[in-house]
Amino acid sequence: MRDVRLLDLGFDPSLELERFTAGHPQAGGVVSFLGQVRQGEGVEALELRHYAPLTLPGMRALADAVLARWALDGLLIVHRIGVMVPRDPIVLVAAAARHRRDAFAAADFAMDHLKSESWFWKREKTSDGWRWIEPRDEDRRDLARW
Amino acid sequence: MRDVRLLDLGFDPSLELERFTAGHPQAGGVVSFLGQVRQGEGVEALELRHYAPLTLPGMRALADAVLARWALDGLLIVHRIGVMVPRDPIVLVAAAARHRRDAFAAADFAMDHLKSESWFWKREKTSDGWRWIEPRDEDRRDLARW
Amino acid sequence: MAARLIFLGRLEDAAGASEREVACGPLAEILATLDPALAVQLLGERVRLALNGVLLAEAGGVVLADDDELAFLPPVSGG
Amino acid sequence: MAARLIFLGRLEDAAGASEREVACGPLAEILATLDPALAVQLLGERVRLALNGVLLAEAGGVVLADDDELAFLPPVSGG
Repeated sequence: MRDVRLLDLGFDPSLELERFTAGHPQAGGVVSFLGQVRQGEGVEALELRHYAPLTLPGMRALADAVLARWALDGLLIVHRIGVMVPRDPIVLVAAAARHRRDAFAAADFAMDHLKSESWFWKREKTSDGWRWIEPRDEDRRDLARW
Repeated sequence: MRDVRLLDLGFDPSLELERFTAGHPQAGGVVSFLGQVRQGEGVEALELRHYAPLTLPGMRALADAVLARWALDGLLIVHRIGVMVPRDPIVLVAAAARHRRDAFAAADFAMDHLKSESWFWKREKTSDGWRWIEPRDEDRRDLARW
Repeated sequence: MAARLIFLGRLEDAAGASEREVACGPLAEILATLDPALAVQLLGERVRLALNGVLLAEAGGVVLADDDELAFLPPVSGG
Repeated sequence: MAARLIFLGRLEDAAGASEREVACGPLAEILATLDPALAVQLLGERVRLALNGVLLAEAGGVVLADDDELAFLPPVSGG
């Protein structure tokens, strides 16, 4: 029902999604979000750091909140940490539900909260070297929608 | 950019999604919706009929409307017709975008319109035989959101 | 000199076939040759018509010529 | 008798390391032993503190005992 993982090595999002979908044959629909490292804006690498005592427990609490709010058959949250390069998957969220609307809302909500409230710190490497990424106003606005 | 297909044979949604994602490396996020034939409610088979002169042109027009409304890197719509059994994929919609919010809204909008305005007629087979599925009020309400 | 009527969804069950060849002419005259119970369903207010793949705004005044295809489209199934 | 300070995100750059061992005692006294520029950043109003994995409502009154771990958490990166 709830599958929440923090991975320090790469993962295969299509395999994860296939397994998740196969595991919920009673669900009519599965909504997923896959975030990947963008290619083509001069970013050579991206690093996500976390704080182990808080990050995974926080993600599990988020999953519980999502499951309490929408009628889901299952929820998957997989998040990378460590150093990634363009095209590497960063995060996969999937929600399986009987009703499409629940799956969309749950995945959308989970992503907004993962992005703005989870304990991840991100830095990017360009030809100028590494630079920490600051919070974005857009993320705070996204969160205010719920 | 726009990939719209009507298939009378089964398809592999995870392979489709993997190719779509790989084809848009500049997109930060991909939102997908996969609809499958539900297992476990006494439905033995589901058949989708269409009217060829209208159905695919209508899906292409929908894709164009979605692309005109949100800033997307790509949009995928794959829809089955014919007879399916539980766990078979029915529809896959995927939207790739630089910004997460655009991808979510585009996929959500596309599904609402596919479900309520596309030229598909559905019947289900249970132990009582085949039965045509009527429109649902819920679909009209979903459409009224946009 | 013949045209085709196409029946979608539950109208196929009502018609007993997915299509039927009919003589050309005004639609009203063609419908008069069909089983009245079927004709009533085909003219239901939620049934849309498409002539040669183009949706019609209304059924009035339709005249079928040779090789025309007129489709009767009940509400789509949704969900 | 030592405790650990943990620096996350940009605070790691400011501290020059991801963690530092410090003597036990009141946080105010520990911070006084650090580079003042670093201490100012650690006390920034948007920096949260977690003591042994538990978020603190405020920094006031924190006293570190042996083996305590105090993490300084700047705003998360989002997007």
